[in-house]
Amino acid sequence: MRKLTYAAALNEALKQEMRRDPAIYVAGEDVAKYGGIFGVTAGLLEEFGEKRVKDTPITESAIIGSAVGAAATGLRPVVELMFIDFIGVALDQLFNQAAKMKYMFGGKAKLPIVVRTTCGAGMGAAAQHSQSLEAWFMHIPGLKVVMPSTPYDAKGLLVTAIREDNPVFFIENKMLYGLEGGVPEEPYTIPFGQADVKREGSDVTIVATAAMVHKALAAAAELAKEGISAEVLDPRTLTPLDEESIINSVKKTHRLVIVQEAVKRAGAGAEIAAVVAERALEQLDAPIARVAAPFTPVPFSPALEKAFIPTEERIIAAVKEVVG
Amino acid sequence: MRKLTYAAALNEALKQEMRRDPAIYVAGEDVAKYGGIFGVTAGLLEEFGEKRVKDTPITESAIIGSAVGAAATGLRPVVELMFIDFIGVALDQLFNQAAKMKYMFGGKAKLPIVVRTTCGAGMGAAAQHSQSLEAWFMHIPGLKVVMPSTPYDAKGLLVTAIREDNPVFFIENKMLYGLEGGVPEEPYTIPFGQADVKREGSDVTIVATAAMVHKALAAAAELAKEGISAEVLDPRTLTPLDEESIINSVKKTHRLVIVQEAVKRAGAGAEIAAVVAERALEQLDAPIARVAAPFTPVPFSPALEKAFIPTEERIIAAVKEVVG
Amino acid sequence: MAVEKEKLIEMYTKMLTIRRFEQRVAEHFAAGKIPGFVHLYIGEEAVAVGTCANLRPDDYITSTHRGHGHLIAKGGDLKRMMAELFGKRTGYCKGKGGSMHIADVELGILGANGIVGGGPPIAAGAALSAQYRGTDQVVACFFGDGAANQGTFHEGLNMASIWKLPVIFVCENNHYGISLSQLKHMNVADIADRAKAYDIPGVAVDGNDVIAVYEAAHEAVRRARAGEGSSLIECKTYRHRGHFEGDPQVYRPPEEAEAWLKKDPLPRFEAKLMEMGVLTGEKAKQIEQGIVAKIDEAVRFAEESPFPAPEELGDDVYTA
Amino acid sequence: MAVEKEKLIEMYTKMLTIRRFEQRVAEHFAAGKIPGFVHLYIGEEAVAVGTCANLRPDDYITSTHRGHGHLIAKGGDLKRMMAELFGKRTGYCKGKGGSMHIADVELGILGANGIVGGGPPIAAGAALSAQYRGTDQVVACFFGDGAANQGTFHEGLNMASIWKLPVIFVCENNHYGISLSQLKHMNVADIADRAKAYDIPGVAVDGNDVIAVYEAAHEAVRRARAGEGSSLIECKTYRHRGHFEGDPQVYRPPEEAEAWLKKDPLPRFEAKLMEMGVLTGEKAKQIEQGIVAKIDEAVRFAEESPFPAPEELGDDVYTA
Ligand SMILES: Cc1ncc(C[n+]2csc(CCOP(=O)(O)OP(=O)(O)O)c2C)c(N)n1
Ligand SMILES: Cc1ncc(C[n+]2csc(CCOP(=O)(O)OP(=O)(O)O)c2C)c(N)n1
Ligand SMILES: [Mg+2]
Ligand SMILES: [Mg+2]
Repeated sequence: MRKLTYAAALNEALKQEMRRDPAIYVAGEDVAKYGGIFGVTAGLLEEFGEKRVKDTPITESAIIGSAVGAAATGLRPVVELMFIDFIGVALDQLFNQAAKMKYMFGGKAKLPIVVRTTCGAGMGAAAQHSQSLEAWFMHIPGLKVVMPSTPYDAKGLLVTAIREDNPVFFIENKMLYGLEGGVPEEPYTIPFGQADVKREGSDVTIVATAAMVHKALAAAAELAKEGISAEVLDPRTLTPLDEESIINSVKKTHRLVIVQEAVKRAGAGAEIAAVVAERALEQLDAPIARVAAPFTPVPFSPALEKAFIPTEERIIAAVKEVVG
Repeated sequence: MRKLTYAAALNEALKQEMRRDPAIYVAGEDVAKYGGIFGVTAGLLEEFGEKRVKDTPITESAIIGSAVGAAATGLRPVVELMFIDFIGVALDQLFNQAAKMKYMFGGKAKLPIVVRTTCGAGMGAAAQHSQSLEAWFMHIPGLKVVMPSTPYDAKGLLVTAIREDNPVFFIENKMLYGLEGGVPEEPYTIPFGQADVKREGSDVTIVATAAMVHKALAAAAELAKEGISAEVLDPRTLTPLDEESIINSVKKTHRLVIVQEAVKRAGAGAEIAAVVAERALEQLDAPIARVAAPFTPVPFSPALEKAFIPTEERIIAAVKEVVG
Repeated sequence: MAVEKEKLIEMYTKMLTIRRFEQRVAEHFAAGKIPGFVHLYIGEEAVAVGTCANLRPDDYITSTHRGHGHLIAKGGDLKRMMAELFGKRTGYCKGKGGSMHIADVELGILGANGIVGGGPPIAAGAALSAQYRGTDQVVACFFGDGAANQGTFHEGLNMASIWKLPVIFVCENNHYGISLSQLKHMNVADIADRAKAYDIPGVAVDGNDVIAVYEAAHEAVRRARAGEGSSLIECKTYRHRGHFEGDPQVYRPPEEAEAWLKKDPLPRFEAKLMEMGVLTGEKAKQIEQGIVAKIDEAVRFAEESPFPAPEELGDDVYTA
Repeated sequence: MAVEKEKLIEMYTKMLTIRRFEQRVAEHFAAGKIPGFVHLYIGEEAVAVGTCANLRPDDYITSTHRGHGHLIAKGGDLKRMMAELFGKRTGYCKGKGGSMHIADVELGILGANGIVGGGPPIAAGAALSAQYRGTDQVVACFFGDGAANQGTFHEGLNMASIWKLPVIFVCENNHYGISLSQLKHMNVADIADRAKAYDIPGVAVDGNDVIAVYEAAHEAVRRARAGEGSSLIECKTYRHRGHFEGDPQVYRPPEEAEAWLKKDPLPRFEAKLMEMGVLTGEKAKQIEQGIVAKIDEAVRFAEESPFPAPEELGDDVYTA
């Protein structure tokens, strides 16, 4: 299969979908002339023109809020929130307006909005440009939440997101933009709510998201050398969450390690642990382990940032602990 | 002991602390002349004057942001966010500024801020005035999160919050304002991170917060009649979370039911479940159960709202399920 | 500007409908039939009616927590409105929204809103949509004096101004945000002046004079439809009742309220129409009776309608 | 206004210090020694220096993502700044903040800020604090043209205006928010005009003329100290480098950049000082050498300092 980077895969999804449906437009800070601060919207302005590719002022409430108004009246906005960390100035339009409108109106509204954003530490961008906040969005009924880990998933999930008639919060990880992987040229969709087994295994289930999938895979490869067979499962979408696949994997392995880049407390991993503790507790032969960031803001210095982001070593240690 | 309502207990804490420390001021929408939309700040303007009790414009970012600037330069603001649902227009100042400033500055800042707010459904206030969003705030390093369930706790925890040198997010439940209970007249503090056993029991641990504590107590009374002894534990503060008390209770009862008013997915209860599944899994004789709201916005109609808020009956059913 | 006779009567009828509807809402709220927060529009009817009289059915509005007047002015159905306020399944939102979230997207009503300042960004988006689709639809965005301080108001105006979006921003300056007087929540007398920050026309009018509002909105709608962009209209008015039903209203001087009551837009317009010979006592009585009958019907409909069943709680969260 | 000779030399020295400091930062960034995002201030030195020359050590500033110039102008220590940029334990923030979060609360520097528009509400709060404590301290709040659209900017100005808070809002209009030209992100030419929405003085000055900035800030600081409230000063300027280091800068026409380079505030001020007889070539050389020596020392300090230990990660989250 042809190889593309994660960024290029997203870019291709945007282009192909925009060619298909003239109701789709892209808006956000520096998405047009600049092509997006990480290049994901490169070339869109040239192909689709200013009407469909709009640079906005630095007003995130207006960016997301205007998407709500546009979507409720027939368009299909794909807007960019430059960093997930900026949600604090725009959250209302996402959680009280976009996500609740259909419900509050008794079903009489359709809100096909995609908010693309980027998360994650690793480039020394410090406390306000490096966070992983996906858990917040899982707690919002009415929203769908996507977090792809590979170029293949990125394209397929973005196509699905754009075709969705509900608001979708689409979280890209900035450290993955340069990652290469096989991506079909033709458009394709990946259904929401379908976890992907990134590696099969039988001794322990590792549920990991975004950049952590790759650390989990590296850990699994290392563990295999020591005779421990780890299954790596990537939920891919957090809402809907594929509880069945997680539980089925735990039924097979009887051990669960959850890996997230976010701080542990009240993160997405807590929900996954809780689901298993509710629905499959009797299947567990060991305590659930969570590998996550410590309860601190993201530090700037590489010396500290390295200690903040969960490592392959920590995953291996956690697996060994539960495998006993 | 003298009885006060939850609202009056909070009011007394504010007054007594303001008398003690002239660096404390109160600001927010309608807190002065009106005395607060739920009456919690009644009489403050009359006693302390306009300088220390300030009605603000409807600009929540400026309300919380100005508290950050004032606290960093020597004052001790106690500001009101009228409903927790409004956090979407002001979250940045809370999570990126107030909570992270000390860390980002390498320790060289002190942010003694209390943000008081109200949560909870039950008065037909619908989707944007009834939410329980405490889980979001637990996910923010640098913040402390308080959720009192009784007049006694309300006063003691608010005094502690005001004396704290860290930003505190203080969540009151609007359905509790009228609740009466014993409250000492003199100021007293309740340490953060200390759960309270609201009822002792031996067959099952019910961890509940805010208004749910009272439903859990009612359920426990009912269950006692059937010979089931339920311990009701109220964490009181979510950050810091008293993991030890929860685990010790589970070690005693071997069964855990968690009750929250928020939607279940990625709520505070998920974290509590995850902590137990990590630290005391082997102590559990049954799956953990969570009683929480369904994954919908809060509906307006009383007919639906009643079905949204967790009930005594649902708690009883969950307990019976885990007790087997 | 000469307004047609029929239009004048229509406007009068709408204003009276809002007044009577809300008076009835107040009664049923007091009687415990209507739950939640209810913010009445009584005294401000000229703003919604004067504005919406310039709109077509396919135009859009965004409303506020004080939204009943906007809805009626834009053509909302009284029965479905009243049923919603009662929390019934036959209401506009199947009982899920209530007063603060009534909407009728088919009529272009993009919802009341419980968030102060929630509307302007949404209005900009609906206008962007009209422009994008190449229609000449316009959007009227209602908001209060208090909302004019909120950051989202400024963000919405900025976006609408740079993209020349067809929005009419209508500030209902009733001089209070709950208990806080405009004198204390902003440093300027005319909110219309804030238009200058976006280089769009800004005009302040007597919001208790429906013709003045109509004329200002007429020009703003013309501009918007012609692709000339947004405008800001400030309508100075006053709410006769508390911020919400149950408000003890400790914060407004009685003299102030009295003075404003004398400027009540409804008797004022009625007198004017009589003076113009457009309305007679007889005709007014007829109109009144028609309205009362409709509201009686709406209340009956609301009372007789069933509550939603608990099983409906989970519906309408997502589009399948 | 006659500015004292010494003050003029001090301002010149500060401007040159900022310029040389940042040039060195650019080198070390390119060499991979400085991680993260680095937004340089080169070309805009007159704004920070002209403003801060009016401030006392106990006054406050709030800064932005483009903050090195503000820090140096307010008296920040070059060694601790450079060490912070290198991510070292001896830096202002023990390596936890980096370029976007450098602060020195003791010097009244309430932090650079990674959030566009994050500063104005905080500045209002610091000013409220000064007023509350009965001091005559003032707050200078720096922000960009892009930030002047953000809702928080408007909320901050509104609060400062109604409470007559001692804030000097200083807009560094470098005509771009990353790639988006002011012509496209707002509908007005002079951001200073937005002061009218809050009834505070607003003035637009040549931001590449340090004396012009100094004089405007002088009056604003006087007002603020005297309890007369806030002001807005717009300084028209230009950044010489990309938005951040590594920016391919596809969005700025080369002619535009060239024209602005001719208005470089540093040679302009130097020429003026020479003309005034305040500065000689000899003296300039001396100043330059002093600055370079200090920066060399700062770099040496940064390079020789240790990185924080991983165990320090969890410190400083809470005050015990
Ligand atoms: C973001 C937000 N803040 C505060 C409130 C609470 N609140 C509801 S209405 C209101 C006053 C609004 O004043 P104004 O905009 O003048 O409208 P009016 O009520 O006078 O019509 C307030 C503070 C809210 N609903 N949303
Ligand atoms: C809330 C928020 N939105 C977007 C960004 C990304 N960002 C960083 S700097 C910048 C441009 C700011 O422009 P301006 O205010 O003019 O300052 P300048 O960079 O020109 O000095 C943007 C969009 C951010 N940091 N915070
Ligand atoms: Mg008002
Ligand atoms: Mg700029």
